[in-house]
Amino acid sequence: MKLDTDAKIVWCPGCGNYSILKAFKNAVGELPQTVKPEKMVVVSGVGCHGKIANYINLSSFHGIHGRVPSLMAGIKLANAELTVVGFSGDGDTFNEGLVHLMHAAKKNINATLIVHNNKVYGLTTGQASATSPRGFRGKSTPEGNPEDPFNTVALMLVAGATFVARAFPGDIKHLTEIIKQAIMHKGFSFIDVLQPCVTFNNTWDYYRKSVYKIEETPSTLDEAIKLAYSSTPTKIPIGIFYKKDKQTFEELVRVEETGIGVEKVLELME
Amino acid sequence: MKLDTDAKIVWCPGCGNYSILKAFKNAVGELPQTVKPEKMVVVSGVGCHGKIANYINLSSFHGIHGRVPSLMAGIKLANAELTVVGFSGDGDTFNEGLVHLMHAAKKNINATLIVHNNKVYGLTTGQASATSPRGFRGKSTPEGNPEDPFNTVALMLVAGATFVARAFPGDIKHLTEIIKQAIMHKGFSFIDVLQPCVTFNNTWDYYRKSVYKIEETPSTLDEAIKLAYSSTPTKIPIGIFYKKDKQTFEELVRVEETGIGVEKVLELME
Amino acid sequence: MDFSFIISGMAGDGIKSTSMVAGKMFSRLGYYVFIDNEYQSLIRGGHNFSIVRVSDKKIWGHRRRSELLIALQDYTISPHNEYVDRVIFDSSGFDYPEGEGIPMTAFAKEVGAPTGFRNAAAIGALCYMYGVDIGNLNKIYKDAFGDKAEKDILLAEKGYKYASENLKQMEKVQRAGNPKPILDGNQASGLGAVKAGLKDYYAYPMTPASSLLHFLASMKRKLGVTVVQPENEISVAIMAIGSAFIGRRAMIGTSGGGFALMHEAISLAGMAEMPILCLESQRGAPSTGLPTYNAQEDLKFVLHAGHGEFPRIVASPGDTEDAYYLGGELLNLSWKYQSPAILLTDRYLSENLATCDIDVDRVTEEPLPLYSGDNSDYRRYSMTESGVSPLAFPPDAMVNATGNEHDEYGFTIDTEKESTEMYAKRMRKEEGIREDVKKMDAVRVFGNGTNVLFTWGSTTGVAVEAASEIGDIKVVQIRYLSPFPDWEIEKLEIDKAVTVECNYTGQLRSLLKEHGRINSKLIGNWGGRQFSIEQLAEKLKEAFE
Amino acid sequence: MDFSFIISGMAGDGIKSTSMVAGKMFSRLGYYVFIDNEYQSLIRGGHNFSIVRVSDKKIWGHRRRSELLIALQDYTISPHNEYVDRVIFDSSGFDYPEGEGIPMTAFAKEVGAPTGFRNAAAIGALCYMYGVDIGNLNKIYKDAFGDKAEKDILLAEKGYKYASENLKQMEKVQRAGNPKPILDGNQASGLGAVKAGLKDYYAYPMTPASSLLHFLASMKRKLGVTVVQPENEISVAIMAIGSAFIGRRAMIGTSGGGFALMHEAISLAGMAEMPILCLESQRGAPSTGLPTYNAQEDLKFVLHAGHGEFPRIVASPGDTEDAYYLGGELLNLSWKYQSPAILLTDRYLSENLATCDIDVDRVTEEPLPLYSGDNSDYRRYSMTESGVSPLAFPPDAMVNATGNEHDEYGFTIDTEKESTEMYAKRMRKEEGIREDVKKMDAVRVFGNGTNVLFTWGSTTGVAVEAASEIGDIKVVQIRYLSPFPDWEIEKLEIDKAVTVECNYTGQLRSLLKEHGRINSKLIGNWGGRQFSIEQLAEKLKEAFE
Ligand SMILES: Cc1ncc(C[n+]2csc(CCOP(=O)(O)OP(=O)(O)O)c2C)c(N)n1
Ligand SMILES: Cc1ncc(C[n+]2csc(CCOP(=O)(O)OP(=O)(O)O)c2C)c(N)n1
Ligand code: SF4
Ligand code: SF4
Ligand SMILES: [Mg+2]
Ligand SMILES: [Mg+2]
Repeated sequence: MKLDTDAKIVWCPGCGNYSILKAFKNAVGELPQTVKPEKMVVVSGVGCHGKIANYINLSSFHGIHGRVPSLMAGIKLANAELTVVGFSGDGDTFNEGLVHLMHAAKKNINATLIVHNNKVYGLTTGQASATSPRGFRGKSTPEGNPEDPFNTVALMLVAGATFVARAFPGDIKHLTEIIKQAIMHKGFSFIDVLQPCVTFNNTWDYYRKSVYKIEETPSTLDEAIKLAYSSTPTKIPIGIFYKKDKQTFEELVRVEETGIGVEKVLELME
Repeated sequence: MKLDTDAKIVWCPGCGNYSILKAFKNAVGELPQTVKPEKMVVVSGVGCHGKIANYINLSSFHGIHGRVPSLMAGIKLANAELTVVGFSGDGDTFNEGLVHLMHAAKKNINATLIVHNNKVYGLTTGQASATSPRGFRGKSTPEGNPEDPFNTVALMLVAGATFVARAFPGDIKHLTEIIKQAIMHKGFSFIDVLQPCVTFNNTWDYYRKSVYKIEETPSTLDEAIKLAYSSTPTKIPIGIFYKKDKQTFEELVRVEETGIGVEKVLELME
Repeated sequence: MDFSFIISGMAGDGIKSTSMVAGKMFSRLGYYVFIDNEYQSLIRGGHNFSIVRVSDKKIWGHRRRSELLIALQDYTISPHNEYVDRVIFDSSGFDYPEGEGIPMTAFAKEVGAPTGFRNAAAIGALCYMYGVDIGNLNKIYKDAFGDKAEKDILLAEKGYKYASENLKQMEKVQRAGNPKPILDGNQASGLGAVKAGLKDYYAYPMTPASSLLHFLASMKRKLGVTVVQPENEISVAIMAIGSAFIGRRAMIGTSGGGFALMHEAISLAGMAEMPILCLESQRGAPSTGLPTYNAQEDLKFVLHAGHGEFPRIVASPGDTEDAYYLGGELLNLSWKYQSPAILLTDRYLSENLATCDIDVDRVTEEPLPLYSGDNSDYRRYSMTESGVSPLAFPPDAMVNATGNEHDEYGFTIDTEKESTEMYAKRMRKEEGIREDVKKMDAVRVFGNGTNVLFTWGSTTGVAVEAASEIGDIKVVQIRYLSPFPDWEIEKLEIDKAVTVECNYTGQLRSLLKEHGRINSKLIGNWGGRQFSIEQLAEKLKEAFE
Repeated sequence: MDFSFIISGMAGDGIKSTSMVAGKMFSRLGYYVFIDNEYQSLIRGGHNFSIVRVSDKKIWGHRRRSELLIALQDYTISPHNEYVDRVIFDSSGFDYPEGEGIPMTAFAKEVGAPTGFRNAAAIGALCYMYGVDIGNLNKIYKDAFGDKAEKDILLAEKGYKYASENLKQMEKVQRAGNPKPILDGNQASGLGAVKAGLKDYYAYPMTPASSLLHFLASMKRKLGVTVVQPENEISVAIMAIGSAFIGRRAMIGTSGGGFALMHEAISLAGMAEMPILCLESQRGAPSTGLPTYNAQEDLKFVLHAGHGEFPRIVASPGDTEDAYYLGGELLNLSWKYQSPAILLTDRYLSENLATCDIDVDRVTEEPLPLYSGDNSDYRRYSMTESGVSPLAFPPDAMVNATGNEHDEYGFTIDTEKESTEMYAKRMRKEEGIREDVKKMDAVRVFGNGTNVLFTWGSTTGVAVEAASEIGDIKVVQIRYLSPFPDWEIEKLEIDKAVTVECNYTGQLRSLLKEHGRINSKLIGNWGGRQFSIEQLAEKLKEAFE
């Protein structure tokens, strides 16, 4: 199946998004036969990342800013057989719609969320987001961002996500592998992608120097959280932080019965 | 200063909210002279807890569901000298408006949030909230809540709150002390109050048997998180989990300059 | 036969369930019953009351005048005193010399039941007073509570016996027909939607929409509906859009404050052409307002929900049957035209109980405009004359939906010509909707003449009864508010026009001015209460003088 | 003198800043300049262009016809070809035989600057072509970039020199007056608000409102305004209400999608009587729509923002000066009447740059209706005839605010009589607002006659110019949309009425129908572009035929 579309890609040359797109397409190609591309649905938010829906030849919903997790949840509740992969931005996910992200993780919706975490609002031309470093000079923080960034992996661990990973587009093979595993995971899987934004927050060199691969996925939540907090500017772990089996929300709440009919129900109300 | 109002209290007899109200009034009475009641502002959400604004003879804003942290932030940004205390519900805080809570903690707004965590939607007559235990039978979950509750203390620790505590209204003295310390803390202070709801989730006996006091506040975030996760149904720690000094958001962003005047600015734009 | 009685007490006394049992006593005998439940936004204490009205003819609203008050708390007597003939009270709770006491609390103690059960004794007494066989009452308890009904039954019998020894009977009530279902407007709307194929219901609790959430949750397996309470209203609306994208009929419910949070999603539904049906039940506003009281203040707010232009379908039911039909009609229209639809109702209709004669099969699940072409070249937004693009859903076809302006395939565009055309395609759907609504009951007309009283929502029922008391008034309920049925308005011969609605500014009146060039007099009310029939009759007399 | 030139290229070529510099070259010589910036929702690539129009008379909009195109990318020539006389292009980037090349990229390399700087060479050439002293241009670069301007200056000089040797000059431009400030509509509105006492600005980024956020953030110390970007629009609006509660004048800004999220807060502001001023800048809708393109599709959406009834003040500026005045007027009105106010603008006015003659002191910070009684018995919602309750703020007095229905002190109530009265108190403020607006320019009238063209927002400017080309048309800009100035409409003598607006349904037209009983013909457009003067003139000719 051809995964490219005819849409012209309009990301800046050198943007980390190209590698995310590439890795995702690779991953889809390498997935086991059980995961059929026809049964995949891509959901994206609004931001530079959001355009990705136009570049992948799969069913997709290019939704609105901040609501990717809710759209994924609705789709999974409507048809639990679909493989749903969301793409969202850091502003999208950790600012505008953080509440949805936290609850999708809590519910353990069986879907994958890939966050294009460029630590800046790209499409709106460079404001600080919830993951921008303290001191970041953006258009709304010309004197420097006064806030510390969220520890996104720790947030997801505490929220209850059952698959939590981080990856770097500079290593497409590794990113591909993580995406594959996330999609194969049954439950809510979250990938924090350290995406360089060449225009507003060019972190290629910085990450190239500082990322290292997690050797073994921690076996307890406690250790996973510790690992999440072990990041330093010169040592940033990428890989899978945590993975756990748990019943999915859809399995628990979907009503499969067809019902007894309105006529009969009305009789019960006499 | 008389802290009671003429408003008739309409909580159910036996509700944990009475003790929270009592403890808060005690705390205000015991605060050092530097904290003047005239300079205090109470903010509340919508829910049973929200009515508390009517029962305290201080300036107050009985706002809307889920937005207490944002209202507190606006008030502090407008006048950093005010002592702002928010009261909110678990549905309020961890469902409807979780994004605001997380960001208020992240920003380190210098204000106190007291969550009446009765683990149920009280005022809307008994639905599961984000802190309801799995299996909880409420009006929207007659077959039992399919979700695990959030670990509220861990959430706040990871979000960046600089004062995180839990208390139980069954021990008014302890609760009073915690409220006092939270108010005195410079930065965002959060108190998770294990409030029994006699009508929809009566936990008096359960908590009476299971809470125990934290002996020493952990000195690192890591230990604090561990303590947050140490809770079991028979051993629930109450007290201060974490406390840290950090510059407040207001200090960092308020512009104190009066400006050069519009006329001059227009000249700069020629 | 047409009489009312009131049951009053505090929150926690079970006024609502008591009045429901009392109502069923009569509805099962074939009577029409209407129950107005008034309560405050608190869980224990305060003053709640229900007015139970019983008649052998179809009834639509409450009368303030009642023949009987059953008071469980002393302070709940005086607000009703001037409207009632007799007062029955719990004589082991307090004393009220002018009333007739029943030692309800003492009875509860005697049978070892908590005080909260004592209302069963009152119902037992009522049963005697109206000459109803106590066996009927006991069966109601059994049907409702099964084995747990034992104490209620014991208490009812005690009340019955006590009344038979101490209280004067009222006019006796005979069987008048077959049992009738008794339900609230929200439940009716939900059932109508289920009949039209509803599969997913998403809602965040909010009075007065919550009764639908509770009803569907409790009946989900009997109705075949998945019921989910997401984290907030934004998620509610977006999840429903997710369902719609996959082809599952979804519905959501809320009140004004929650609906305010859904505007962005409504606009997305407009652009992405996703059908969603939202029940918006009005309560006293603005903001938290009067959360448990009636209002009709959100009409214009709802008509213009969501930024930008797109077809919005809005209708408001006038009574419980109507709530059922509109639940079905709107879900079908929403899907046929792939546009958001709003069922705008109000506290009075949403929560009050009424017996009803629903023609269940008047609602059917209408077929969708399905795509039948080659799945490998499916265009979600194919350009058509009607504006309606044939539907397919994943995984049957590759479907691309979006909130951005787009080409036929659903990919983002921003060129002037293509944007202009796609926008017009969406707007053209309004013509089809209009033609369809022309074939439906866009308005309902009651009575004759050239004195015309315009209504919408639950005020309709009260107005019909009030008008019929006065005579010579034609009541016109505007059922569809968008598209606005100007074609019906044009047909009317009007001498004097009056609009009645529960708001301050006269929102329907202003629509009539815009669309129908009708200048009408306004009878408004904005204190959280629906007019009683007597009250409105008075006002109509003045207005049409 | 009245000429235009276009600068085109891709996103990343710095089209916007280049055109700004070019514009300043003329505005500093005392000319009127108008710059229409058209760009796509992407960061690099695509086709962006700016039309820079220069005149010695006040100008209000863009003409499509231009004497010159400066193209930085080859594919950006053809869309403009039919509208321009001469094409200047980067001859070291590509070839265009019909055009006149300047080796801009080569020049950039020569001075060791990145390609992104090459536009300075184009401006240098322009400088020569219009006979402007290169020193003027260099000063503009220095004022903007300080020491970092060096490369720009070198390049400009190269361009100037190259042009002087190779290109034909245009009509020379002489000093025509004093320098004029050049700014966009959002900046003007912000400055008006600052003049009226603005202290806090909260906003979440959203095109086309963001330019105000960026401007205020960059100037915050010069303006004395605290600028905060909260986590989302809900928080934005609520924080502003927090500021208002404490007595600090706050403003917020967003576009339709963000405003959709603020409805709940707007309703809270209505109930709690909290003044907030929101700038809503419209872009192509619904949903994400055409995020960087112009529209006027949110009028009715904004007029009915927030559930329930309460005074909403809505006005829309017609040009940059007007944007300044309304920023001030609305902030003052909002505070005087303790009600939410919305400054409804659009992409065209928000982002386009214009020179303007602002009468700075026409805006003042008007005094508040302050409480002067005994602080120990302050009632935030004291009952008054005007509906306006005197203001006090914490910590001066104990103040209780709420979103629930309330008594004078701000404590929750639900009784019918008291609720009815408090509701009416809020609504009475509408009368005062109406009387105040009657004293302001509720409409602006341009021209004479009985052929009336109704406009709102940025379409006004284009309409005034287009109408004056045809003659015999009176343009009436509806400046205040709520309260709607029916008193002004009534005064008009109308033979033929036309409404022009950038939407499909004719939203202003429908208001005119409701309030003024005026049936007007609609000239609409919904493809994301404002009419050019030529285009509109054509349409006016037809419409008034
Ligand atoms: C409700 C709403 N608010 C604001 C916007 C404007 N907006 C579009 S993209 C964006 C931020 C994008 O940042 P991010 O999510 O990090 O994505 P990126 O562009 O960096 O990929 C914003 C604020 C919007 N579309 N909708
Ligand atoms: C936007 C919005 N949605 C829903 C509601 C209805 N509502 C009122 S209180 C409440 C939940 C209360 O639960 P919680 O916050 O836990 O407070 P409690 O009553 O338990 O103290 C809800 C959903 C509302 N007022 N506003
Ligand atoms: S602005 Fe940044 S994130 Fe957006 S396309 Fe360019 S490089 Fe990528
Ligand atoms: S319902 Fe629960 S929380 Fe609310 S007042 Fe009663 S006991 Fe307290
Ligand atoms: Mg980003
Ligand atoms: Mg609660």
